[in-house]
Amino acid sequence: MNSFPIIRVITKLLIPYILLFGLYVQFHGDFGPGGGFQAGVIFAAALILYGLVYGLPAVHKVAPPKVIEKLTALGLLVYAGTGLACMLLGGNFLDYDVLNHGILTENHFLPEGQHLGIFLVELGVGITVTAVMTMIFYAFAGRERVTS
Amino acid sequence: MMVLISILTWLLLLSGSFFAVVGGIGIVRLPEFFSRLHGGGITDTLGAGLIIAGLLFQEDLSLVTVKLLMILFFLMVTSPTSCHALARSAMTQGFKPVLEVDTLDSNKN
Amino acid sequence: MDLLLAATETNDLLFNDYALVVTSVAILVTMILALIRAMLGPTVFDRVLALNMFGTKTVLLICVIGFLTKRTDFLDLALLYSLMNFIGMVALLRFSEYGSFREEGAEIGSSAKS
Amino acid sequence: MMDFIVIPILALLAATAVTVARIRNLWAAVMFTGIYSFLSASWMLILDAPDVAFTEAAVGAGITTILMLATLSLTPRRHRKSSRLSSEDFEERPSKSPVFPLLIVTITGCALVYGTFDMPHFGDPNAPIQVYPEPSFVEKSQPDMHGLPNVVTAVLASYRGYDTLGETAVIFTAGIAVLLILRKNTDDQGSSESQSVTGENA
Repeated sequence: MNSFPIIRVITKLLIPYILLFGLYVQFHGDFGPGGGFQAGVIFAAALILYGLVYGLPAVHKVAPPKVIEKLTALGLLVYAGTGLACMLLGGNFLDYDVLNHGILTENHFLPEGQHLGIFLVELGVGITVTAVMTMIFYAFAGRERVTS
Repeated sequence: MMVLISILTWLLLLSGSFFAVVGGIGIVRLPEFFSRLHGGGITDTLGAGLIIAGLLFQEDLSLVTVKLLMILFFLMVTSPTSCHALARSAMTQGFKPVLEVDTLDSNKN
Repeated sequence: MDLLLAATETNDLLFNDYALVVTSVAILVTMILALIRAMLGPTVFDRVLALNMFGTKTVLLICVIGFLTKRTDFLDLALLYSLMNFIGMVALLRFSEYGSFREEGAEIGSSAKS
Repeated sequence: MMDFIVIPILALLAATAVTVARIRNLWAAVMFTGIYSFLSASWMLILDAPDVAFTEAAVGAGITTILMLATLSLTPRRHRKSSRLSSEDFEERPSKSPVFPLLIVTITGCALVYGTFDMPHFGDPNAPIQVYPEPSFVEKSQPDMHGLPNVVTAVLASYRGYDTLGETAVIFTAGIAVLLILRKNTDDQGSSESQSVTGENA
């Protein structure tokens, strides 16, 4: 989009707000509408907007494809790891009540077990969705038209 | 005070609705693309701005006000950008504004 | 003046809600008009203009519905809509301009950075 | 009270759906699917499901439009000029007779409608969904979650944690599948920098 200087400037202006809004949706999802899935899509949308306006090499510098590929697995591992941590602490798989931290929870350094578990799980979902959406965009945008 | 706020709300909302509908009629009735941009511009900035300003008076100062101002900011930034980019893209792809009235008739869809 | 004040205070909500109802009807009419242009629209630019206008009107409609039903957490959604509207517009424009997502490096103006 | 909003939105949804089905210009069809997701998200909002509307707005209006455009840009176009600048809508109908597909669609629809006869009636108090969790999730959620107000998040992430884990795994698998199908061969992968410098011609 080199022939659209105004779009380039406005995109530069908007992307921080989109990322901030994504964070808001991610971490406010327990209280209002939203959650990990929506936040992941918003993050991916910000990256895709950057890629659309500034070209694929620029966005590859921000989010290298190799890192993105690893993040897809990392999100799922965070989710499953939360469940595993619950098992190690003596509860059932994904039974967040055992995540209570005694003193830390009572003094409000950490939220309640259920709250903490939901937070971690949503984080995992958010990471996976961001990475998968961005990766699909890379896969589409990196190819050339089939000429017939 | 309540009466004042009520009157202000009505005034802003009604004028916003008026401009929105006028822009909508313009986008359908105007003869060619570059004149239709006028209609789009009116609804997207003036109509939207007035309606959101009217909504601002409905609520006390709170998070809602901040969110409404954010929406107003985004609309005010993105809509003129879209209009400009559309016009520019149309120009670079070979569309020129139709200036003569008689050529307009033959160009009608 | 006192009479007017009393009259508005007793049914103030109802009174202001009528303004919201009128506004939402006006927005719906504008949406219908924009959809008509998107269906007719001889060029792609007419369609994109109509889509952009449609998105803005949806944002406004959600705001008004949120105030009408007294659920102001709908405003998050309106915020998201205005952002997505812009992103969709950029994608459509990019596609109609270059025809592909890959041709950035091959474009003529790539050296003239803004 | 909301009828004056509900009826126009449903009418607009129907009009958009018919247009998407009838229009021949793929580019415009993608655009109309964007309009459709805007409308359906407003409709879900009126049905008091802001979480679903959030997802619909983010995925349907934003990402899906971009991905469909990307797909469109990868497929060969026979009418390159016409699809760019002028519309040939409502032309070039397929020449085959529509009777056979119509018959199949009708039979499938009848079978599906027949299937719904086994479902509990709308709002039936004895339906399984009404009776299964004895105090329902809505009542249980507030004390269980120590005051998290969003029941949808509580159900998704805590009560139905397994389901959401499965869904995340499905997203992961879908991403891997897309990558396997669309990624370039191994010999020119990992050299995206050199490609962008040379500006490979399409």
